[in-house]
Amino acid sequence: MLETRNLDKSFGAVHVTRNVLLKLERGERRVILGPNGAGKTTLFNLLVGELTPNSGSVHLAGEDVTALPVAKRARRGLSRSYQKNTLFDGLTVEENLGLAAAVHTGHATRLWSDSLAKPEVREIVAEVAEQVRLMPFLHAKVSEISYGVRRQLEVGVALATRPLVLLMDEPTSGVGPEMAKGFHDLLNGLPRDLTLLIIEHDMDLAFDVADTITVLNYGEVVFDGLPEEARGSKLLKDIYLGSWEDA
Amino acid sequence: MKRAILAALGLATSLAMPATAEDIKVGLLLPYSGVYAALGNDIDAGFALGLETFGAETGATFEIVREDTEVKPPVALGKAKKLILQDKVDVMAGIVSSGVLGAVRDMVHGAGVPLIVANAGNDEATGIQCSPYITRMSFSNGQVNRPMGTWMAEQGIKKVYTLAPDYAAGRQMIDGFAQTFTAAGGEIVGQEFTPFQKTQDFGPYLAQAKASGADAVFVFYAGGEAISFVKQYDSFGLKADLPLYGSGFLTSALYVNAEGPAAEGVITALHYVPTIENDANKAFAEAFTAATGRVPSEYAVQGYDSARALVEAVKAGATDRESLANALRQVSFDGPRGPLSIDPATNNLIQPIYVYETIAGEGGLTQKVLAQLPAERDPVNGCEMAPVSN
Amino acid sequence: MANDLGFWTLQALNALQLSMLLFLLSIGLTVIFGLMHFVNLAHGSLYALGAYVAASLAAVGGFWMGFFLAPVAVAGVGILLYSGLIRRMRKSGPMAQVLVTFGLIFAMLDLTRIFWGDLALAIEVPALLDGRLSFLGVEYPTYRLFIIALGLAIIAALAFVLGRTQIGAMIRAGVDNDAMAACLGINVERLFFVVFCVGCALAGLAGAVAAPLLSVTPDMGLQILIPTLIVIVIGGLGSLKGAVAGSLIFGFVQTFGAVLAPQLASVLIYALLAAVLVIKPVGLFPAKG
Amino acid sequence: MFRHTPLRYGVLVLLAAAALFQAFTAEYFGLEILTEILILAMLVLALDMVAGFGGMVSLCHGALMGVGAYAYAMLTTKAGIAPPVAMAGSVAITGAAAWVIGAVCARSHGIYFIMATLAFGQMAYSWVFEAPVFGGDDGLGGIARLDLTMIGLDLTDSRSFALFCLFALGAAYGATVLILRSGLGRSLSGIMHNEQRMRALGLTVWRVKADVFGLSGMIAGLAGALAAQHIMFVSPGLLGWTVSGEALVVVILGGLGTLVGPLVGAAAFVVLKHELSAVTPYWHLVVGVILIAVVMSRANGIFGWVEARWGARIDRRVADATRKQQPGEVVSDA
Repeated sequence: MLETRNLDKSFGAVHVTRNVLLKLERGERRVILGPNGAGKTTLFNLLVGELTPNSGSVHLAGEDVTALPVAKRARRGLSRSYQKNTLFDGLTVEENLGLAAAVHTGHATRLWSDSLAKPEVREIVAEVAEQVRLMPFLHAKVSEISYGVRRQLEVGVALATRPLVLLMDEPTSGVGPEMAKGFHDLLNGLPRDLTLLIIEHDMDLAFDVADTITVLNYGEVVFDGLPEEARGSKLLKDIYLGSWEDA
Repeated sequence: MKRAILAALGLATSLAMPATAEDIKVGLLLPYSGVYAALGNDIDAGFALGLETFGAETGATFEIVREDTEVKPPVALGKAKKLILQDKVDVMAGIVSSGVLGAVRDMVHGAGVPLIVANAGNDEATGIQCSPYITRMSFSNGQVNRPMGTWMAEQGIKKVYTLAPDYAAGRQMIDGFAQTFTAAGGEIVGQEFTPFQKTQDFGPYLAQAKASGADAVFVFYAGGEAISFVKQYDSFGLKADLPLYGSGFLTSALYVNAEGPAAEGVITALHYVPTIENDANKAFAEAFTAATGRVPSEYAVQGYDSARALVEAVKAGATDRESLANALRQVSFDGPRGPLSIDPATNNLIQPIYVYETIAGEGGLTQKVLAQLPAERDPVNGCEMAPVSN
Repeated sequence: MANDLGFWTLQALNALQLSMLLFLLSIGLTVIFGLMHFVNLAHGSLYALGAYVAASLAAVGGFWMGFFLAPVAVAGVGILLYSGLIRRMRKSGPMAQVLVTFGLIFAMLDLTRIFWGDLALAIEVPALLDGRLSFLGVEYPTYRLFIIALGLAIIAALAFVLGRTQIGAMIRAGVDNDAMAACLGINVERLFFVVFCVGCALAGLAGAVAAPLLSVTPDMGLQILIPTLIVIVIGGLGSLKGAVAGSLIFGFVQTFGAVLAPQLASVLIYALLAAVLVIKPVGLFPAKG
Repeated sequence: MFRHTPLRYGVLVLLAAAALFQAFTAEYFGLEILTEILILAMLVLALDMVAGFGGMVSLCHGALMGVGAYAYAMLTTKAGIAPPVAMAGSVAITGAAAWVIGAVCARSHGIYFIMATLAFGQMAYSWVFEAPVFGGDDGLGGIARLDLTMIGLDLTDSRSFALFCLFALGAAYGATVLILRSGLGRSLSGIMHNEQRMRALGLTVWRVKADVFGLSGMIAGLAGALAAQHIMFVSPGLLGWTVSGEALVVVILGGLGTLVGPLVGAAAFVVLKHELSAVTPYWHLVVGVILIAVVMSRANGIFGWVEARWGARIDRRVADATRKQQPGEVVSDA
């Protein structure tokens, strides 16, 4: 579904990703682990097109999308959420979801109809609100809901474009352990045919969701395998758990 | 909010009373702000002085309503409508820029209100766009410059380079000069029109003039541009080898002192200079200086003569818009500029043109009249209108 | 049309002279922007004020009195503006700033009219700089050469101050990241104040220098504003290099445009600006990446 | 995102009533002022659409209006095209010009956007000023007004023309509301709130910006075509950057992003200007000081201030009143 071949990116002399190979099957749920500065977010930015790689390519559903701009990749089914909330702050939860859904249904650029009133759009909004548990907050403004709910909305907005592949950058960043657990239940409740690529910091929680795990260190893939293998891996403990436990 | 708007509008729409026969209401449409504010103020002062001096010769009283055009045609048109429709003025006077004149022309003509043009010189206003209601007491762009072409050729000048701002007046001034200069055997070896009101540095053009091989340079600039031009011409040291001639606005009494010594020796032609020797001018210059503390400029005399023309028309028995317009077309008198008369074929003023040199005098720069060139009527230029009725 | 070398030398000098005058104006505007993210549309009005003050002082104590005191007077007005308006506007968005300074243009235009009238004023070139110098086969007005020399001297002085001194390092740090600069113990407010005043003084100096060359009219500030903005947008906001490059580009395009393609001269510069904005939306040499 | 609140409806009704009252009772100069207000209101409506709902603070809307005015003037006087067609043509031409400007400037933000639009406006100004075909500094005259005698309206009459402009403004207001409530308008709001996210969701951001800028340009072009007919004369001053600046002033004075506010601002600005210029030639000074005071007060203009103070209270009261009324009606029916 989503594949990268030898993805390289450097800023000046600093290599942030090195020769990254990834291959996600349809419906696969993969968690990316790695210490701070391992190049996880950079990898996301390369995947969605906010950065251009120095070399290598990105393929989505069999098509080379390396040269496509952000918006075109998104329309081909690649969606992402951000580590730091990137929402439409002055608007309501419903409008946030509606704007995203309208891009998917094609009503976002129409002049003759109100996208937010369209049945197709409203349907997606209701579905997504159900999926990410936002029903009680639909009419609240972003500024009126709690941080945890905003994290749910962050994922909800990404989901509302009905993507094939959803990239989530630390969806539980900044929420307490209790809520994070609930969040993972929420992720587990998403449709099975949706391909997920998740950056996660908390290993234990990551194992709740992941089918497969990739570990990045200094921009390189140092581990690629099943969660069980990862759990026992000495290498992983050294470079990731070690630094994490120290922190 | 609603009440505030209505109250404010109500305030603006009061005071509309029809004028009586003995009471002549004059709408003065001039720029009191914007780039031509200094010109507007000089015309205003001249007009007021003219009414004060000659108004008593009639039994009528004159009431002036002043409106600021801001040198913006849309604003001027709105103000003209107000004067005509609401203040119900009998006659209008003023108008500095040709753009403003172009904007109000149809309105004035349609409403049948006499307009005495006190400055704007575009040839069309008394040519293709002439109107029996519009008489011009100032000048036309061609009129001021045509005699100069012949005169310069007579002085033995063979090749001339010309410069002027790139707008209608600039082109008409230069065309008027070039027409007679070439007819008299002269040659225009180069011509450049500089971006109007955007050129502050004339260096690039001066270098071209110098390289053109001309005997002399003939230019038209006015106001701030004239000051910059004259000073820069002098600073490049061109005056010695390449004498500077021009339309007289270049060294107008209004701002020649700002040009300073750079203006010395510049020879230009205009319909008025403060140093014309005749009794009318002496009386006018003294009265104007007493009233304002300034030497009268051509703008001041235009305002003064506009008021005089109005008084003459009233003296001839005119009382309303129609009769005033008709009488204004037949006005003639001897003023500071010498003998003046309106050409009823175009409604433009027929007046002598003075060639003068700017020289150092006792109290700063002054004007030495070199020649008085005879008055000529403008060609009809496509003007068609009803003849004067008697 | 003249094709000899002297003609082109003369035109190059004209272009350089115009560039230096624009540089004096744009450097203040661009550094204030780079440091404070503040767009001062009234910068042109400060230039006009400088010219008027210089003209008034020149009438009393000669050109040099105006030359030295006009920048001081304009800096004084800058202090008033800074403490009265600018400091409070710092956190507002660009639109609010544009509008406040737009209002200032209106106000200052009428204030100069009230104080000095509508008639154009002028100053004589001082005796020392009167006349012309011959070199490179051309004769060129000494005063214009003085403007070129003054501009170059100020470029050199600013390059030294910005590049080699502590205050320069502080300004560069502030342009880069003012929050960071504040963390490093730099008194950012004080720095802004100083830079703003110096910027105003340079605008006043430009006015004083331009006064003998041009005429001093109430709308001279409005006339110079657009060219100055073009210079800093082409050059890139916030950098000395940008201001120098922008001024030179404007001066040369304007001068040679007037000679080679007079009909296109004024549209040319806007077209160039549009092209720069399309290719490099933040100008040629912006202070920040 | 645009919403009509009871307060906004109320003010709109009041404004319309005041305009109608003025149109039927005022004398000539009052009608001139009314028409001036209506045309300026249309321009600031167009500007508020892009600046208040899309964050595109344009300093070329005055120039766009000028393009509309010149297009109408050229089409009627030089090309001899009938006024209704020429009006449509000038709207289309201005819209196309605005679309191109919007597309080119879409990548610029903040002060760069302001400067870029300023550059385009000045480019148009210079061109019109210098090309002889446009009449240069002297402008173009003899522009005809629309002929509506077949429906009994003589537009050469100031009163009819004022009513016609009022009607056009009403239509433009309706169109603006529809645009802001369309998919395109919703996406524009999204872009203003978070451009990066809209792009990440798959929206071609520059297209939306350019499209809305073009639509806004069409409204500005209509205002220009009306201005040309009102004055029956066009001059380059129409395109000057200070006109754009003044339009922006009016938007801010009235209340950015409220649509209704700028209409109030237009009325206030024109009346203020006329009253002041009658009193002193230095009225710019007073306007400048008022502008500085309004912006420094940090209120969102006159209307924004009213909304912040009373908006919520009025809305609540209206909502309460309608709730109480409904059972009452049922009772009276019974």
